Amino acid sequence: MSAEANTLTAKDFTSDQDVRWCPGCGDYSILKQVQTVLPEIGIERENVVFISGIGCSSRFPYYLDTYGMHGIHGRAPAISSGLKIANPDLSVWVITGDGDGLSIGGNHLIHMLRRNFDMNVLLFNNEIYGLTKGQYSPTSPEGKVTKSTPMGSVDHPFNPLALAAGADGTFIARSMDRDPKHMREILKEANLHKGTSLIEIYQNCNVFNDGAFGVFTDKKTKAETTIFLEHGKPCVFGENDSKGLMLDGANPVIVDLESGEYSVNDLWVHDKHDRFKSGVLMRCFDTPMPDREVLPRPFGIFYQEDRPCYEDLLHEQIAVSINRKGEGDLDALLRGKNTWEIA
Amino acid sequence: MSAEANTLTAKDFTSDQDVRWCPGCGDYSILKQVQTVLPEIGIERENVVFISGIGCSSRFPYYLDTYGMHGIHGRAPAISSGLKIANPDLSVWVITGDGDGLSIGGNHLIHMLRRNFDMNVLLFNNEIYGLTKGQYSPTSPEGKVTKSTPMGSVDHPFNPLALAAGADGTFIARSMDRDPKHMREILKEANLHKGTSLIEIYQNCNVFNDGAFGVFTDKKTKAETTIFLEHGKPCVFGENDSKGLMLDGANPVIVDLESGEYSVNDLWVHDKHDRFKSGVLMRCFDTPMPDREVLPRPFGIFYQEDRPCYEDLLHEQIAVSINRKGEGDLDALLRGKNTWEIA
Amino acid sequence: MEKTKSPETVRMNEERRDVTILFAGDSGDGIQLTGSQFTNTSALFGNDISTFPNYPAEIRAPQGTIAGVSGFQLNFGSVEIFTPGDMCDVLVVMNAAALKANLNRLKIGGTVIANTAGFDKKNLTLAGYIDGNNPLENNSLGKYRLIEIDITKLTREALKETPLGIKEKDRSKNMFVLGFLYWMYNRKLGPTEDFIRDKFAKAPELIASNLAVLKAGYNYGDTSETFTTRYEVKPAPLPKGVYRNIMGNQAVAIGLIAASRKAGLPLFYGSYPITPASDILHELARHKNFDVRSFQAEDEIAAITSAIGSSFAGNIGITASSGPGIALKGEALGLACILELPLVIVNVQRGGPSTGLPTKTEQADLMQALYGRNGEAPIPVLAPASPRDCFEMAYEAVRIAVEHMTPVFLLSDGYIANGAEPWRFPVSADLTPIKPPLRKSAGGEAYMPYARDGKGVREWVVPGLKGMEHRIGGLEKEDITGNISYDPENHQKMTLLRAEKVRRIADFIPEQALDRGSPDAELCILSWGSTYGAVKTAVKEMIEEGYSVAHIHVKYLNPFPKNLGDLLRGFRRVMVPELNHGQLVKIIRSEFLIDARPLTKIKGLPFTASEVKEAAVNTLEA
Amino acid sequence: MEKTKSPETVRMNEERRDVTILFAGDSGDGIQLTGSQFTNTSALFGNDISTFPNYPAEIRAPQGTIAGVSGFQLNFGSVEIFTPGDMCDVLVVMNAAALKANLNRLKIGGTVIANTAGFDKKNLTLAGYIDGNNPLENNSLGKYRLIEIDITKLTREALKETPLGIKEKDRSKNMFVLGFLYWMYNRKLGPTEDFIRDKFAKAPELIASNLAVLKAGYNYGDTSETFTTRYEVKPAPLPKGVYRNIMGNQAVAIGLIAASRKAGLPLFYGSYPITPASDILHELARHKNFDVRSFQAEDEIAAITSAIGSSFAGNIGITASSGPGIALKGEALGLACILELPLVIVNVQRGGPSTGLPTKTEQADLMQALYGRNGEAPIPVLAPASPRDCFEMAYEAVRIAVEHMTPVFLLSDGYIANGAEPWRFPVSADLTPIKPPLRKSAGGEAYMPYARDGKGVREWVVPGLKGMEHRIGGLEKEDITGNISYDPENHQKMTLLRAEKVRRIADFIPEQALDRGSPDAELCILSWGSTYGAVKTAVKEMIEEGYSVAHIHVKYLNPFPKNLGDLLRGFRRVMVPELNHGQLVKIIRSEFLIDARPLTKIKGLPFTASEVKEAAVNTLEA
Ligand SMILES: Cc1ncc(C[n+]2csc(CCOP(=O)(O)OP(=O)(O)O)c2C)c(N)n1
Ligand SMILES: Cc1ncc(C[n+]2csc(CCOP(=O)(O)OP(=O)(O)O)c2C)c(N)n1
Ligand code: SF4
Ligand code: SF4
Ligand SMILES: [Mg+2]
Ligand SMILES: [Mg+2]
Repeated sequence: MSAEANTLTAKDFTSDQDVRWCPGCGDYSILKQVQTVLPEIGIERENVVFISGIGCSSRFPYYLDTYGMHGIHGRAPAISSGLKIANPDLSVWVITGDGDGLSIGGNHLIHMLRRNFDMNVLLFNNEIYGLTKGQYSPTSPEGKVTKSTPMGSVDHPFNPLALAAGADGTFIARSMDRDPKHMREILKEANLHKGTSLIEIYQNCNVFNDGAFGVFTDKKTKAETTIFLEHGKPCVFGENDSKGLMLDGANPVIVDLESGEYSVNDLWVHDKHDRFKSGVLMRCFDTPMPDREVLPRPFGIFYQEDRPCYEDLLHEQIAVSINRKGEGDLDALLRGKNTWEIA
Repeated sequence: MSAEANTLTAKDFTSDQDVRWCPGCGDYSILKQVQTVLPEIGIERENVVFISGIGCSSRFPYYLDTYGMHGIHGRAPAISSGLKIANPDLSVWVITGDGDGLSIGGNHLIHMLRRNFDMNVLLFNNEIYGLTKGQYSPTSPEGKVTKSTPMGSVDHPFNPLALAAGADGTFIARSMDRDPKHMREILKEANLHKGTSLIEIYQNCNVFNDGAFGVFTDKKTKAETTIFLEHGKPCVFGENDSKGLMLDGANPVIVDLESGEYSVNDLWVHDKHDRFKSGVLMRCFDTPMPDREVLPRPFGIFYQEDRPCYEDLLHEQIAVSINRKGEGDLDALLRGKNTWEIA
Repeated sequence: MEKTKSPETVRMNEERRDVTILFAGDSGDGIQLTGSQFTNTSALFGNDISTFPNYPAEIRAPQGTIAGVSGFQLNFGSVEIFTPGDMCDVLVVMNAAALKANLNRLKIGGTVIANTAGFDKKNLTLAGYIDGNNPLENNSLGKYRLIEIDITKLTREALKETPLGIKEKDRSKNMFVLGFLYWMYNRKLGPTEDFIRDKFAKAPELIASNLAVLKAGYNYGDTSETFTTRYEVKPAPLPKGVYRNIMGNQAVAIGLIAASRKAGLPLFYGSYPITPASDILHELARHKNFDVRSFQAEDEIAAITSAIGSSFAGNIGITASSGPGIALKGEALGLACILELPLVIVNVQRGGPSTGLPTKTEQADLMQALYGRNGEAPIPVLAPASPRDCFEMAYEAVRIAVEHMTPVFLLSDGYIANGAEPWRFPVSADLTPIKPPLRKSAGGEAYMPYARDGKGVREWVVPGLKGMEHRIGGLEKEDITGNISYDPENHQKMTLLRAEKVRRIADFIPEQALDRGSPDAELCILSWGSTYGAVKTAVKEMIEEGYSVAHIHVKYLNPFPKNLGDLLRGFRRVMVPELNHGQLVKIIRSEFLIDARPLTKIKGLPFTASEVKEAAVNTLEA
Repeated sequence: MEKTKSPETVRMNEERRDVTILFAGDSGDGIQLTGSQFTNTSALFGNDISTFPNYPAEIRAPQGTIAGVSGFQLNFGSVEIFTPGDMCDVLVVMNAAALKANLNRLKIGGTVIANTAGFDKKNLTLAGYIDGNNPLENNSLGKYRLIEIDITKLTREALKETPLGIKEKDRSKNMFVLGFLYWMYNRKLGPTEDFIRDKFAKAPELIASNLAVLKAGYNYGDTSETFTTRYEVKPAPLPKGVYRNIMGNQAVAIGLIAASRKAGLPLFYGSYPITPASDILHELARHKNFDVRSFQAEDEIAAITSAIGSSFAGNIGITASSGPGIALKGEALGLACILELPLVIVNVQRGGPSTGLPTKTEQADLMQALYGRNGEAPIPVLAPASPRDCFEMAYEAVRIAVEHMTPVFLLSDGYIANGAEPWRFPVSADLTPIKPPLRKSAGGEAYMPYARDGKGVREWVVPGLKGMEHRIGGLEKEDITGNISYDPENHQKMTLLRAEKVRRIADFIPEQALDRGSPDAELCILSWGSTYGAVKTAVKEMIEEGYSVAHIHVKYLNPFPKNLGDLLRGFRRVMVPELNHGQLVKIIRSEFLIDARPLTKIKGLPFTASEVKEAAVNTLEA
């Protein structure tokens, strides 16, 4: 961390381009948090690269005064993989949407996760195709009526975190546009994680899918419908932390902490290194309905694991190879093993 | 099931084309089992369609006297999706390899799984690219030396079943080329399952990756290194069923049934409808090494769930639409809502 | 108080042959709706019409800025209309940015109708009028007739009795403009009133408010003493018949459905959203009762390959996209080509390369359609000339795909996709029959998947037919049997057979007609696709002015109509206007060894008739 | 006992100018290895050489069948050699299928060397000799000299003392053939002996056995009294210098590495395996000590986009594939084009369309290279003429990509990729310098990403450089600043600037030379890519025979060398031989309005010189 980087502010990370999202779009908040966090992290601007695909969210790189590329639809993870191999010292941030990252780009995303490049992926999930004006996406709930599904979608949606876990992602988290503080914390943790950090961010598209996450983000309902995970801490939630989660076998159950029957000490303690328990949390995915109680939707870091990064292993092989064979000798390569002379 | 179909034999499902795999290739056994199972299932030949991508394995459809298409690399799931929508009555079998289905075709595979078309997917996993003569694949173990990785692969491989579970697959199973009986059983179960049935089949490529699964398939080691799952049955394995699995929290542990300390009644009973426990089994994925004992590799049906199929929901919407609006009236469509006459 | 400048231009009840109006405002101002309402009403009245919507790339670009300006241009007349008009007679601007962005499209002497509320300090600054220099006030519009109305204020006043909030009230200010223009052009409010009632069926308070504002706009014209002139644009002498208004993408969708019905094949539509093609998906998804199976795939590759799968199973597989998405389909196009299955690929072209100018029009994907895949993989290419022609060419695309067992490209573009014109729609019974070479029952000789009929077309057997089981694939196949074959002679034979099959389609399409002019004119203007209207207008005018010029418009780009070469050789010069850097012209030169010259425009905008005319006159007078 | 038929053809120590041998056998017979050993030994001896391996599509096609036959043809001589030879002098067949598949390639009077063990009943049946009719015995080979050897038996005998199993013994029977041919052509065993020692370093028993069999084959010739004739093919009068043998794909890999070193840029290679391009990946992956970063991506789209990402970060991004994989890269090519980043795309062409003939050669992807993407996205296209030329053109591709900030296509094909020839390799110091327009340090004026130098090339600034932060993307960009711009005039300007930049590359490539013949000959044969050798041979012979013919070989296909049009206009006729249905010929006709005529072959095989000659003679005598 350079001394100078320390003194930068969010403004230094703001480019001169007009931000062109719809007024009220959740993207603004994400941009703000990223611009706030970057100077705190202390990486020099010139060493930061934002790579995106196509979508409303993918305009993101234009608004940051760092290096950036607005790529093509779905390919940001692949572009970034090449970039990271080319220069492992860069701090690489991938910006993608639920269509960009999970529909057309799903394959690159899962391959990036298994290879575990040291990058941060911000998946803006608004459960809709914003830029193309409102078709359903792979995260839209079943039955969703959109321009392309006038009778409701018949696609069973992805659970993006479960998918990432299935692809052996090493850092899997969720946050939301409406909770700036939480988002900033998660962004910082993601940056610290060595490996591919995937953050799904619930983002409101107020034009084509307004209120998709209202039940989780609205002050009125948030306490009851969400649970904020902290590593090593018991799983409490609810108004005044009045509720908690316990595990009955592999089934999470809600317990009331006010009745006196259970105390915080009885609760499930979140362990982000436990693959199976974090998997159970990822599957807490039912949508709250007025008529039935469901498990709260978890936010925070579900899972984290240390595993070598692709670019490091690759550069290690290069180093070993140079060590063994010496720096490549171009003339020896041109000459090959068998030559003859014509005099 | 037609009376005639009943009387068909494997030979009736054999096409007139010479089979062109390398002598000794594991693909032969899979072909044999499929040709044996098809007449038992009792679907008429004309209602069976095999769709494949590109790879050694993808030559499969040519050898069956059913309808078939040898598609392009990685796209069999997408071709099949269209086909199944076009005619939901067909029995559709997707043939793919670890490169075809998990590398270039990974995205189509996961989207097919979430949409849950009623199809059977046979993923021939030989942990190598056969047809292109021996590059590593997304399932090759780390460190694998191949033509494209002379210093060993630095890719962390996919766990195909965990990936399928992450994509909300509704039927997830594993079998092997060297256990014909088991394969036939699983094929039949897959056929019975209404939804996308994914069967990973360990298949030996004796030319480019000989013995990749030897430790699981060889008579000498098989009993100790594998466990065959049966729904509702305790998890026993080992020579003379001398061992079993128990669950310690989410951790499977091996217990000895001969010492007298544990009996079959203490064992973990496999429940293919339990998402979390089946997930634990999918993660039993360590490679046996001479120097350390690891959990046995499970075979059988890991997980099964009933969920509506895409094609049924789509055709239901068509039916509802016809019901509501009547069969489309072409002249009404041409005319639209606002017309005027010029006389 | 509103005032009318240059009162000397004010006259009463004037008659006009044709009028071009450009509605412009913020993307939130309801410009597209206003434009299409005026279009419908004029169409119903009997005018000929052509329209050109032009909206910004962002969903909601920053309010008040130039980037956020949305436009809708329409040309309507008592004469035949072929384009949305080069320059406007009337420019309606809802704010300062709209004026700034579009003033250069207004004819000298034309009318500006300005919403003065959109010219406050903030709006002026956002639009880049420095120091708040208000163009409405500094005489910079001296060459035009200026009508200033505080539309915002008048709209709010019209609604002051309603319980609506300010924001909701302001949302109907486009109805005020519409009402005012209806008054100005002597139009009835009826059709728009019906539309309002239908659209807001679930919100009666909005019906009331919109109707009120619409009337307020009309009455404002009627009662305000300053507006003494109304214009009359009589119905056009269009051929007798029943008409409707139609947009290009809608016409494609309807054409596809009609063809699928006439062919007796369910329509499978595999696609992935992309501007400006998505509306075809939206339209098709609404017609499930025509047994339309629309499948929003995970990407363009899945879109086309699922369509191929559906064709294998006996549907007519269709896929559509725009340039970048079409690029992704190249590999699968080769598969469809070698399988010899029917498939229609619609490309609604937009500005490229890469993501380019997603909301702008271009014709730069012709070469991609002809050659954008590996190996020798010939695919027929058709291009509609106008919004209504999209119906006919979509229908033709299905007909050729099915009857000749081949993928077929349909090259539309953003301009005709979103443009509209009156359409004398056909009766279904009159549509050309489509006869799929579909084997309906088994029996007879063994099925040879790649045996061919006299046209070079193979028979289509669909899974489910007993005794006809067969396998097809992307490897080269033996003639007749379709078995894999690596035989050198066979490969050459099959390559030539596939080429010949496509070439022979020329026997089943109309011969090329001369659109206008004499077959031995000095100059032939050869157009394709959406440039039709501009070229037609230019040639019409030039012939009237005595120039020796002719117009040929090609809708079948591969194979060409058989007589095209002979026709072209009759002219001394050939000019090919295209919205690209010269693509068809390359083919024409190569194919016919004619020194055809390009006229190119790569601005994301259609040609104006005068651009074409100017270039043609220059050529003739050079 | 082995016997030699037609003993009248047997003479002693004959000298030959050039000889073509075709080794053929089952794909498990080690044919490719035998061929390449003979090639290396002959090259080391000083012959000029050209080779053509031809293997089946299956990894191991069914043993003994025609489909399973693998072939390796080589032409070596004391004269300059340009092709692997049209017809063979010697045909070595390890089994009946190999004879059946290749007899038509043997000259009348040529020699068949047959392994009699491969002509047992089973083999005869598998090869389709009906009723076990043995061609070695029924006098059907009367027109040829037949040498029958029971190679299998003799190999086993040579190894009878070793502990190896039968299977392992049989595996070295190719060494017997090789030894025998070394005797026949007076070659030393040394190079192959070294090779054996190296290859089996870890299995000493295999070194011993292979050496033993090799010698046994040699001695068999020497001692067997029937073989009294040996041939001599003297070294060729090649230019002085040090030579090595090189294959096309290997030359591409080495060329790329050399260029990356000379440009001072790490080489990033993003690719996905595909025949016949994979060997480039295999070769590059071996050279990590040259700072080569090879990345086997999940698919071709990831391969090219990762390469684009690496170029953004200052590597030279390279990607390679064959037709179907290239088709998938179209969209990303547009991105590279509009970003104006360096990138090299290698297409090792194979038979199409679709999966086509994966192991066969073709030149049918030229149009795809020129036009296979959306919008106006011009990309330079180069094509090597021969295996060794792959080095030069790969180097050129990097040079142009880097110095002109553009993606560049390199069109190789299966024929030159796997063919080999002697190469007088350069010294690294003599290689053309490559100067990337790379900003190394910040400071000075603000960085304008799309400002251009005199060549129309923008400056390359790479992340990590302080104060030069900038964003690039696939939307149209404003001239100079690179900011997003939807301005119509700007789009036209940028489109033209990008086209102009590519056009101006013509100033930085060599002018087109005449390969042979007079500039006003009656007929010019215009070739590109791998047809070079066949055309060169044909033209040489024709000129020697007095025909008025000339040869131009184009290696720069976009832009063309500046003088190409003028050169071509000097001939009365132009013929363009291509392994496709006529692609370059279309461009030539369109560009220069010359009535160039195609000569096409679409059989998955290269032209023979006589095919070209025959067509040329027919044209001249027509
Ligand atoms: C190859 C290609 N296909 C389709 C498109 C059109 N397209 C642009 S963005 C987008 C989806 C946007 O959805 P998402 O990724 O969720 O981003 P959002 O706009 O919601 O932020 C689509 C389909 C494209 N640009 N390129
Ligand atoms: C678009 C495209 N890219 C690459 C290839 C080359 N290719 C053919 S099969 C294959 C991989 C085969 O591996 P796998 O799917 O595991 O099948 P296997 O041969 O092992 O059965 C590849 C890379 C191709 N045919 N098409
Ligand atoms: S369309 Fe939705 S996601 Fe896109 S900018 Fe507008 S509000 Fe945001
Ligand atoms: S290469 Fe391997 S997978 Fe392919 S046919 Fe041969 S043994 Fe089977
Ligand atoms: Mg979205
Ligand atoms: Mg494999």
